[in-house]
Amino acid sequence: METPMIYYIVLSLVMFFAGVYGFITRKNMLMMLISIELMLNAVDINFAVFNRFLFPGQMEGMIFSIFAIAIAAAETAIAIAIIINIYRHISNIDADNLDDMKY
Amino acid sequence: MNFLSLFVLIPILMMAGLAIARDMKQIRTVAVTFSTLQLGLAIYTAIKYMAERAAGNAEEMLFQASTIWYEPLNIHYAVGVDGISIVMLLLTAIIVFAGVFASWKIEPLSKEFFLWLTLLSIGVYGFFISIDLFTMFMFYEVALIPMYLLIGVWGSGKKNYSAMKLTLMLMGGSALLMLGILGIYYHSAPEGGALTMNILEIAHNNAIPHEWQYYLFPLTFVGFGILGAMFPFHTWSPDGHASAPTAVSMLHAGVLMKLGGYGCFRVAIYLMPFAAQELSWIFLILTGVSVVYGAFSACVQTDLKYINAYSSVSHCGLVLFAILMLNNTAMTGAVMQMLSHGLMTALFFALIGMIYGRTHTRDIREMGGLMQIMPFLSVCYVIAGLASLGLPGLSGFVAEMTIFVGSFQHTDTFHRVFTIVACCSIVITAVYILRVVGKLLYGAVQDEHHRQLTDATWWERLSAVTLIICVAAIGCLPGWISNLISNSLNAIVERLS
Amino acid sequence: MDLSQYSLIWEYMQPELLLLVATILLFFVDLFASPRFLDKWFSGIACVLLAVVTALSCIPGSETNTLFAGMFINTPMTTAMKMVLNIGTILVLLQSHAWINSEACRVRRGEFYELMFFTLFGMYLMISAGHFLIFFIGLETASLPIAALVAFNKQGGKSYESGAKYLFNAVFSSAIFLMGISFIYGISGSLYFDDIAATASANTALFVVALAFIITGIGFKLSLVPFHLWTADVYQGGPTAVTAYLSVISKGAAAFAFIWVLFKTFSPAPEVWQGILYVLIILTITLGNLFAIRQKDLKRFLAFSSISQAGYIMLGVMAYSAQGLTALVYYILVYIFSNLAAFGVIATIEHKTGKVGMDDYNGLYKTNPKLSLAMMLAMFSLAGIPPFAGFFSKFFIFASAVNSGYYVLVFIALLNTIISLYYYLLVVKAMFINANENPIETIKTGCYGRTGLVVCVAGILLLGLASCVYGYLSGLSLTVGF
Amino acid sequence: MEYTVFILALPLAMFLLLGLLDSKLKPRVAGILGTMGMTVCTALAYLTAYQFFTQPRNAEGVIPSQVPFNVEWLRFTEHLHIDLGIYLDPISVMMLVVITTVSLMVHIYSLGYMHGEKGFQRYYAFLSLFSMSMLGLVVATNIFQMYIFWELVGVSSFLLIGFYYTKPSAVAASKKAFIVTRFADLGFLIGILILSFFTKTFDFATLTANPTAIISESAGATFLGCSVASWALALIFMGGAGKSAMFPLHIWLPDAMEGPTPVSALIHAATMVVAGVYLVARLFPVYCVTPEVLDLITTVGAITALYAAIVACVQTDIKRVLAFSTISQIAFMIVALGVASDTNLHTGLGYMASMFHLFTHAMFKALLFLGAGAIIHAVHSNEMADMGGLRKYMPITHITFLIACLAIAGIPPFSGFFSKDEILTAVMEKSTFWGVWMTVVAGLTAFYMFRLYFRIFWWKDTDCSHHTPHEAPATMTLPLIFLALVTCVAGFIPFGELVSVNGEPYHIHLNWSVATTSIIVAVCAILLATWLYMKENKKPTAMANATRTLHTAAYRRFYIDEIYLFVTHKIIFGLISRPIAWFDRHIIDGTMDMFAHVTQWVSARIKGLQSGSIQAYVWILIVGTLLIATLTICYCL
Amino acid sequence: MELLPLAQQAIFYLLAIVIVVCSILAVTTRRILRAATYLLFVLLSTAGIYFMLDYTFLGSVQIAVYAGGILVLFVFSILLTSKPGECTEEKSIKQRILGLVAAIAGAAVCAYALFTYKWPEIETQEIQSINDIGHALIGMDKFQYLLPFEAVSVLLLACIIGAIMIARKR
Repeated sequence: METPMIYYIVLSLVMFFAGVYGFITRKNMLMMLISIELMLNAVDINFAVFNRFLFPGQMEGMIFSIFAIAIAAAETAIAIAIIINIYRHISNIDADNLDDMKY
Repeated sequence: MNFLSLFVLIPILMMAGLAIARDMKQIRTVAVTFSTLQLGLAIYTAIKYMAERAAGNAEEMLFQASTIWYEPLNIHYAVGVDGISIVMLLLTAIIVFAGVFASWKIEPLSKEFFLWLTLLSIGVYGFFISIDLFTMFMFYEVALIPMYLLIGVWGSGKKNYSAMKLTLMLMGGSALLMLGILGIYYHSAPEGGALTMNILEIAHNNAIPHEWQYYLFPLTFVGFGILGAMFPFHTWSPDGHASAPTAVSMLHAGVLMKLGGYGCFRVAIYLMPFAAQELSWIFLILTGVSVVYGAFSACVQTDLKYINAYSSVSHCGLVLFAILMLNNTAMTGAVMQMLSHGLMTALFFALIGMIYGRTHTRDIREMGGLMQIMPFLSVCYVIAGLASLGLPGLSGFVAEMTIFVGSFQHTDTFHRVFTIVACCSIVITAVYILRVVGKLLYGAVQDEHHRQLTDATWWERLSAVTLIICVAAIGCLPGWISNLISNSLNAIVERLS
Repeated sequence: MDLSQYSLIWEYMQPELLLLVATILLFFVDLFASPRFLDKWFSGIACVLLAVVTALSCIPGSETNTLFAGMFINTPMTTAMKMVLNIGTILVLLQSHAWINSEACRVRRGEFYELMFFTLFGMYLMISAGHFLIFFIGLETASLPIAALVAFNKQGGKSYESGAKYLFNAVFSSAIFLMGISFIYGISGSLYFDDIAATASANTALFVVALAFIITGIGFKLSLVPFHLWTADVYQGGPTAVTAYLSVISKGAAAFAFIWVLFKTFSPAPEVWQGILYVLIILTITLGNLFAIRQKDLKRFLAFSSISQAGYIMLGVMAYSAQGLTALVYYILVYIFSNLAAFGVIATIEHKTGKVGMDDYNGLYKTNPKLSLAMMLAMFSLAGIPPFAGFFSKFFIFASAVNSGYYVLVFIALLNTIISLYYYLLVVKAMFINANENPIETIKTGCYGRTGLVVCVAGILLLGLASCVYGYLSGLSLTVGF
Repeated sequence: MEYTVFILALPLAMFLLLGLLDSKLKPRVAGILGTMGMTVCTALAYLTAYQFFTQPRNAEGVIPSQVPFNVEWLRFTEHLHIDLGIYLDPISVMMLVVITTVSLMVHIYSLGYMHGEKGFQRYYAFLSLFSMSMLGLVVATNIFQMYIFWELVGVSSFLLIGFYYTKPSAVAASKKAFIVTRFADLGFLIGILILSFFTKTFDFATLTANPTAIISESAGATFLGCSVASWALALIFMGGAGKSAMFPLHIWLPDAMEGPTPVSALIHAATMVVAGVYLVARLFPVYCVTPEVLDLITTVGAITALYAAIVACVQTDIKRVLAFSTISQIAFMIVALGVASDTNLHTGLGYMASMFHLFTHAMFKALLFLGAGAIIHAVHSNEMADMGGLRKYMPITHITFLIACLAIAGIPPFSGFFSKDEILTAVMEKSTFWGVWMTVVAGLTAFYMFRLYFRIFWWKDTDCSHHTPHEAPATMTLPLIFLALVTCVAGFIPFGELVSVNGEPYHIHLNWSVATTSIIVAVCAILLATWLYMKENKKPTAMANATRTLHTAAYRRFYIDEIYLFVTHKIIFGLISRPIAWFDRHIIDGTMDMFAHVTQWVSARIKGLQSGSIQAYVWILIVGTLLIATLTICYCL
Repeated sequence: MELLPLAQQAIFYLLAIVIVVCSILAVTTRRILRAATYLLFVLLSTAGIYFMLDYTFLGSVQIAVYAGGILVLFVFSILLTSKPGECTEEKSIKQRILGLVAAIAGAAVCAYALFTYKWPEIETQEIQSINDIGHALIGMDKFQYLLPFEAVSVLLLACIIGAIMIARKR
């Protein structure tokens, strides 16, 4: 393993915060969802990398990643259901249109 | 079950009775019956107390009883009385009694009115019989909150604003108080000892470190002081009293404000004598200012209730002022002043309510010559006024004189100067009282419509006469009450020296 | 793998398993019973099932048990907390009866109850977790289906908007939470709470960042400021029953889980998270109050009120003591009763008239004295006025914080109680004082709703005066070592 | 002599009876009841006086004082307690006699004078209250008891002045009287506090027995350059000055004439207003240890005497004239006390003189007022302009009034001559300056009294076309006659035998040089008055015009009232009360409201946080998290 | 997979570039379908990383669940909710800058924390077989995950019910 661990971590950080950026700046809710996937994916990398580089004796991190993927799938399912629900109501999925309730 | 608990139990039964009462007649019957019962109980307690004392019972508090309530925090439901509580209980019972008659015709929602009023009295009674900080504080707050609705629903004028202001400011006081009480609790015992909320035990342990007293004393004193209308936290009082319905003003100014004075000394001074001595000067300045300031403010008010409210600020300021003098005589005077002010201010508010009920104005500029129209009420008003300005033979005089003589026993210039400043209030009081008497009762009838008005009805007379009799009785025979109080103060004063 | 392990699982995980069984039973009832039978009895069955679960499994024992090598922890206190949550859920179910059986919602009734039970299951896991994976799964189980519940109303209203707001906030904060966990994993190499506490080195930036991320994840559920912004919108738009559920059950579970995680996992660095919480509490209470005073919609109003209440709850966490834990659970219990009483009234009135504005409540006392009284008691209890339970819970939670030396913090919290009293009184004022030409007509509450309200009112009146509850909880919390 | 208690109890009972029953009682019954009560009371007082003065003297030749009744009323500290009791010594017994006599006369007189007035019962109730208070004041065993009754007489005075409560001027006068005296009482109270603190007692007997206690106890304590003892006594004197209407606290007394005339006779001429004199006399041994205070008393008295006399010369309201004359005469007594420098019989002559003058003055001044009352009753006016030539219509009044005028002018053999002579002698012995000063005042007295007399009874013949003045009924003339008789004979009472500074008998002997001078001065003044006012003429007007400034100033009482008005309205109300009230409403209350407004304002300003946008929420969430992390890293690591 | 260190490095850099570029493109492109495509690249590259780390099972799951399941779901819903070729509007520049600031600040804080942390040096390498994974997933001992396995099934069930309830028309 010549590539130092920190490289992987930086990679995941970039991915995570790209997701954060996307989440904050995309109007389309599906694109926000895509950003979320990026963030979750970045976390998975973290787990796997820590596990591999620091604690190779067990596989806590890797297993966690697997579960995280499963949970991400569940989240996505619900999210898409809700997005479709919104689409039914207002015929678009623009996050900016969801500000009827405020202050 | 200690019989003191009846003070709480009877009002609870009264509430139950009111809840099932169906018409005005039944409501009145219940109210009168139970308030008479309370009065009887208060008198019984006083007599029993004096008999016990006469029999040589030298305990600090009599009729003590204590039941564990919240074991993890060592909170008890603990009751007990000394002379001061006895006096306060009597005062409460009298004013509740008079208040019931003063609100004979309350409209609308009379049942609710009496229910809230009773809840308020539960709080007051409970406060005076408690010797556990927690229950004391709980009853204290119980007494505060019904005010909001009583003023808000049955009040007049800008009642919403006043009710809210009053409630919030008093709650501000109780916020300080809660912190103070918690602080006291967590320093109530020496290292390793069992923490306690019992006032007597805390006093006995005497374990609150001096540096803590510096924080806790102001917290508790100001906390209670707000209710005692201490400058500059008195502004709830004029608005609140002006908007409140008659019986509520009576009870609030007559009894509730006394909770402040009582608490100041039962909690702040009794438990933290060191800080009391070190810091009393700050509060002496505030209360001294209060006394004169309230009186001056009263001089130019035009609303009867405002005048009386500012007068209360002045008089209650005197209570706190005297408490801070930290000697037996002045504190005796303070308690007497509480009693006296309670009675006469209740009388004032009752009369103002009655006059307002007839003329529908409280502006003294719009009234005049009422002596010709309603002589009974006017004479009562004059008597109340005279009591207020400290006429010998009425209760105000004995209280004020005891305070002044007591305060003057200090040998340093600071205390003396402030005593003299406080003395000045008797002149200013005369000014505003006579101003009202002159404008309102004397002189020519201002508004011809007023000529059709009638004098007091029997229930109003009963209410006023009850109070006048008490005011006069204390004024003429102050010895027993003064002894009752000053004997109970010995323990506190000893702690101070 | 020997079978004794399985019997232990049955023994120690009874609440979870029974709850799952109940859910499945409910599922089958929903599937096979006739619609008319369901209209009449379904809510009842659900309540009874939950009550049975509570009675059979949620009575706290006296010992602490762990399963799965520490992944699942069952202490008397957690069992007690589950009981508290069950009681709250039963109350919510009672209050939702009228609404869920209405024409518009009837078709999705089964799902409503099942999702409710599933989220409850998730909370159980959160509470009993001994491992971050379980905790995380619990957290997600407790929040994802709620998003569906929030978006439950399909006809009109803002339910869909609330659902989206809740969900997106939830997934975002759970991503951050996961990031935090991954850092923790990097630091200690294990996600078992005990291991983390044993191996984590507290004074590193990474640990602090991880802690901050984890606090964000849970703080979102608790709606601590600045993670609270979804709260008002979601409460306002969601069905009232779900809002009630969110505001008390979900929040209560999260609070308990929070204290558990902090006490167990981050015990090496109490001063760090106490410092963070110190600021968060002040912000939460103050901002919650500041926003609450200007609300006109009662559900939104209660949202902000619940935010500031969350701040008070956190004082128990700050205390970091058995007393704090007791006070916290007690506070949650009282809070459940008080807040549900308020929501019960709101739900009843909203269901019958569709009105939730504070101005609509003007003069309510004239027409609906009992509802107004219940609402007033709830407001007083929330404001901490004796002799109602809220006073006691506030006092105890302040006491616990003061005991740990947080005088200034308690002082600030106390000052905030004045503001909170102001807005609670506004509701009381609307009902009792304000005049109204055409107040809400007299409403006849259904049997379920009335039962729910009566229980809540009884709780408000008795929980404080009956000291045994607090004493009992106090006894349980002493079994937790600190 | 336990029965003395009834001297107090009886009027109190009458007050309660009449006050509570009020209009349920027929006016006539009420009047008779009250008068009977007072009669019994008077009888008891005379009996007391008789028994007291006839009891054997002790070894020093002093009539021993007695305390027939004393109960503890209120205990303050170990030493300080208010007792209620009866203390009989020569001056208190003398006062008992004076008060009951005048009071009885007034009671009887009022039966006629107040006949048919609304509130007749109330009037008698108040009279009883006043009598009780005044009697209580003089028999007080301790200074605090005195203070108690001091206040009570103040309030009775207030009630009686304001008897015609529908009349705005009466209301204003009653207020003024009460407040001014109340202000003086503040000094009294503080004086009591200081005195009692150092001497550890309120008791007169103890105080006077050891008058130097205050000096020894307060040794070295000074305030603004004067010793504490001086301050205490000066402040107590302030109380006395207020009640006795000494300059500059005299302003209430002329206005107090708004009350019914008999009340003026009783309270504002004979009894209450001399309370100040009595107070100083009571504490005289103590005053003797602070000569500077006695000097102050002398000065105040002398200034007042002259001031009042000058003002009296130009007033046109007959009751006002009498009021200023009262002030001036009381000032005589005060001066007399001031010049008495110790308790030696001779150097302390002023003490006796003062008491003597008090006694005689009470009689003839009551007589004057009652006479004036009869006149007012007859002409329904207070103004001199409405009078003149009344001697024909009201012979009895005329004669009695003349007797009184002669007495006050100091013409022998009327009582005033003897007492005034003693005073002038005492003053002369102390200081020639004050002696001459007081002699001039005595001359002025004679002048204005006869001005009054002539303007009422001579001057012109009244136009009687619409209304003929007629003599008052018997109920009113009887008291006049009685008092006139007393005035005639009182001077021959061996007063010095009974009352003197140290209790030893003192034989009054006229100092002929002083007496002659004063008689000459008085006669000259009377002649001048006769010349000016005997017949209607233009001389007075011409004189007034010649001294316009002085005349106007004197007529306006040297603008003292205006100064007071300025101080009270402009300064107290305008510069203190109103600003305070404003400050309270706007600053203090404003601050409290500001908390609420600030909260609301902040709340409105931060509403943008809750923008409704998911992404904004999330942004705040992540930034919040990062801030938490950053700050924690900065502060905790 | 036994690769030469150099080749391994090269592959890492390749994957890293793909991930970074595609991540950024995925969150900046205005066409949603493209975003989904970029996401697919990111996910696949991530799977590649897992393979590199010898987590073949994880890599497979990644491809199967993410690339196979979730992404398809995405594409369906994209097709359902937007017209082909439609560009989404950009947020205002201010909001984008704020977002960027938050992201960069976050990255900076995390990077600071990660870089200052003293990571332990560990040389030993153990490769878990698929068997171990299987055991771990149904075991009850330490570092075995039966309970989460069961719990997550409940979660999935709940989410399915919820999703269906929300998504269906009635």
